[in-house]
Amino acid sequence: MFDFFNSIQTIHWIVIVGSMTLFFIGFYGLTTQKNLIKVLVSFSIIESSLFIFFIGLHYKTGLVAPIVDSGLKTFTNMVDPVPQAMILTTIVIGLAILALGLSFGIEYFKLTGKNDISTMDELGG
Amino acid sequence: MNLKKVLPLKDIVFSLLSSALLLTLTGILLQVKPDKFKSVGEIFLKLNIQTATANAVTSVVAFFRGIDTVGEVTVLFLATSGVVLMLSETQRDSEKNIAQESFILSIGSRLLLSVIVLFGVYIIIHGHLSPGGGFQGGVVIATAFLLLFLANPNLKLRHNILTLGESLSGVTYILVVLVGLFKMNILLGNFLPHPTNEIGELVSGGIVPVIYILVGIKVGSEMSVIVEYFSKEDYHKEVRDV
Amino acid sequence: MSLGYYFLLPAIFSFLTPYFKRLGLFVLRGSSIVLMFVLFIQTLLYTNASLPQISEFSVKPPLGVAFILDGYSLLFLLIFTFSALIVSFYMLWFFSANSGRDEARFYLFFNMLIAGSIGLILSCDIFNIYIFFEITGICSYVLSAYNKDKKGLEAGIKYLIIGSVASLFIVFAIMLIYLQIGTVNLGQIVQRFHEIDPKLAVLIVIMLFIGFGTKAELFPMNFWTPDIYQGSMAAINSLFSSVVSKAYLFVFFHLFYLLGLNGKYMFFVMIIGAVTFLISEFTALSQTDIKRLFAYSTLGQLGLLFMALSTNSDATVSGALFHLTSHSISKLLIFLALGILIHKFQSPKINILENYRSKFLTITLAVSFLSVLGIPPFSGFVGKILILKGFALSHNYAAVAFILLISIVESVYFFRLIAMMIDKKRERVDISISFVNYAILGILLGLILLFGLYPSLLIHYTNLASNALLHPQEYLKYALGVGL
Amino acid sequence: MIGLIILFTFLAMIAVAIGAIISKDITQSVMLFMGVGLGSVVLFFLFQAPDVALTEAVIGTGLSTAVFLLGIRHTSQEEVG
Repeated sequence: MFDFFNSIQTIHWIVIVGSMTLFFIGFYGLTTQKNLIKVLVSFSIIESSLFIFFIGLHYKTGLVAPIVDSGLKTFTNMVDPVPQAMILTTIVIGLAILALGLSFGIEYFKLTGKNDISTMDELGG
Repeated sequence: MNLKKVLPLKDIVFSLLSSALLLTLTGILLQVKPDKFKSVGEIFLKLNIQTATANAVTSVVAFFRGIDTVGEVTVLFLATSGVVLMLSETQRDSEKNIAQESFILSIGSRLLLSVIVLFGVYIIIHGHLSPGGGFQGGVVIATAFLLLFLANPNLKLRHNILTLGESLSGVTYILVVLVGLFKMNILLGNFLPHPTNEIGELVSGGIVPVIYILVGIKVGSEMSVIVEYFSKEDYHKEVRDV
Repeated sequence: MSLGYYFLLPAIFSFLTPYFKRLGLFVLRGSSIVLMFVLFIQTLLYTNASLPQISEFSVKPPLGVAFILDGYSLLFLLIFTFSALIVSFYMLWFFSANSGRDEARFYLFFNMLIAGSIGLILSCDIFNIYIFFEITGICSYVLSAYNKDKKGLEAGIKYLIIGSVASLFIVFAIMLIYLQIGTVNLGQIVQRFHEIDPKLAVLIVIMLFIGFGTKAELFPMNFWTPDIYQGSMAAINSLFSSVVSKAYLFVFFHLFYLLGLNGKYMFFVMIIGAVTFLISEFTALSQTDIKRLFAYSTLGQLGLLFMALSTNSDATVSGALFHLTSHSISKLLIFLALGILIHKFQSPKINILENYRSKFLTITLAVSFLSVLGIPPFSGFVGKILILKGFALSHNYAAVAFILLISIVESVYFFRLIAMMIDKKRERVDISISFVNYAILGILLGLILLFGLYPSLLIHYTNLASNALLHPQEYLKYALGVGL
Repeated sequence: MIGLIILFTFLAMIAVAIGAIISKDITQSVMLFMGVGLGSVVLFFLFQAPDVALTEAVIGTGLSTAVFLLGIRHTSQEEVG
């Protein structure tokens, strides 16, 4: 029974189904929520789901993290470092967007007392 | 764009549609076969011994795809400037509220501060040997300041020093990129000596640790500024000119 | 000379802005002008160099990231650096007229907006393009909210949410590409794209289409654009219209032709462009806010460009690129001139055109309206006639008739605006224009006339560009690092 | 065994994410979102990506939540503000 769960095929299936479910939950929040902070929360959930999806599909049984320790001296049997580098970059960018969005929201709230994006109606024809 | 009068029917149709989309997406992804090609990452792993960096992720972030990191640092810098632009008030000092600071908290936070900053510095300078690096270490340092702000709400950071650290590290980073052009005829070339037998030592990897230290200083000062602006108590819940 | 300077110099200038500010406003404003001047001169030098040019980072492509300049990007580089130079001069007037703003941060974001747009068109690595996408995005969000009033902040929040969702789709597409073919280099992606599972390839194309189409203001993902234009300052609008949307359009068509989608999806993009053109021009008729009106006009022209650029024929694409250049110049002029009027009357309503008295402004605005409309002897006429000629040569008479019909709709509101400007019955206020603005608007006016009377000056570059776009073999060779 | 751990982490994350979306209290929603971040930290460690795990722990979960919570103090606590 554990063999089934330890096969790399199963792990990849779990990763795909799980991360896509998270993606959908975030997407649902993004489209239905009206509070700016909850929109940003949904956005972050989608981002997390994509990161897990990408890193998870690059994992294969028997591979180790791409770092040489005292024992190891060669870079073999390691997971692909490029996806990890890309995700690292994307996480930092996500934080930047988040902080910026929150500061917009705070300033807008100070001006109007609203943080509901569906009632923003200053602009329009 | 007033979405107030949304019919429940619309919600149901929308949910059904997006579930169908999700199922198709998952279905397509489940059929995906593993890649037939040798990925860039595998080639980088082979080449990685030449950079003499024990952590392959670090060498990809700081060297092989170094220009992405320059851009990433710029993104953080821009976001910080945006936050400061948004949250800075011209007459901030006029209505300063004196919040009571807790004695134990303020002493405790000062004791913890040095430990956390030390930990952050450790993460930064061991970025090429172990997990972590400039971004993570910089944020850890900023967390120390967050603690300080929570304990002493009236604290003010010295913006001169922060701005100096931020500008200087940023400009030095760009100069490191340009020195590569002049010395190695390629932008961001690894112009410092990096003998491969030194792999795993603290001083190894040529420009990689230098870049991560610069990134650490920059990210640390920027994140401290963000934390400071977000933890300001100056905002009251009064609504201006509605 | 190295292409890396296009990104690194603005970055240095941005990092140093706090110190420029300490040295005085003169240094701060001057630094931006010097920077844009240097970039423009460098671009002019590249017009004589042999193309393509490449500069690599760290390791040679296809492993590392590189900036590549070919004929296609050269045309856009000329437009961007020229627009940036013009706007940096305009800001001299703007900040002396509106003092007390946070100028240091404006210049910081302005410099990086230009650098990000240039990075988008130079980079040959899709993940690197995503980074520049975010840099350009963050600068646009902050610049639209720069005024910190209700309208600006609302525009900023809307732009931020839309832009972040667009970037999510791009990240997803990049992840799928890397999962399938293990590379992010454009050259290798092109080589291996047909190896991707066909269903997944469709998914990737849809995601890239949504991501870049949203930012390139393509129907139906462009519902947000008029709001952003209405909420932000006129000077920023000129940049959005002539630099930022053009940069995203560049990436859209670069990927479109590189990935060989022109066979399967040509008709689709053409229809979407036509719908954008149709709806935008009809919606523009009923606008009362002048910035909103020209936002719809920009959308309409972008729709026309999408129609013409997707045709896969050298003549039409070259004409479309000519039209793109002339549209950039005209919209730059229109928004900068409107900025002067909006500052004078402190109102964005359309009736400000009835209240001023200035022959110079009337002439420049009328000329740029007629140029966008495509009336001889202005540059817009040449662009439109080249597009129509291209469509006619490929026997697509329906498109010719469609463009002409929509142009009539367009002419309705442009002539209404011109009538408002020359209406003699109104009481009018004298408006003083500073020397800088005379010079800027004069130069732009001169360019519209120059390209209208001597189109061959520009056609040389648009032919180069369309050739590089439709036959990217040279570009791919450089992107793959073959024979370097 | 690792497959089961991954499965249960995913189930917990999905539950927490649903809670974060449907919760009416913003602070609660942010705290639940932190749960999603923690779950992804665990997964990154299991997938042999310690660098990403550390980054997600410090930046994606730690500082993001802090910035959220600090930001909420300046706006309304309820959903409709």
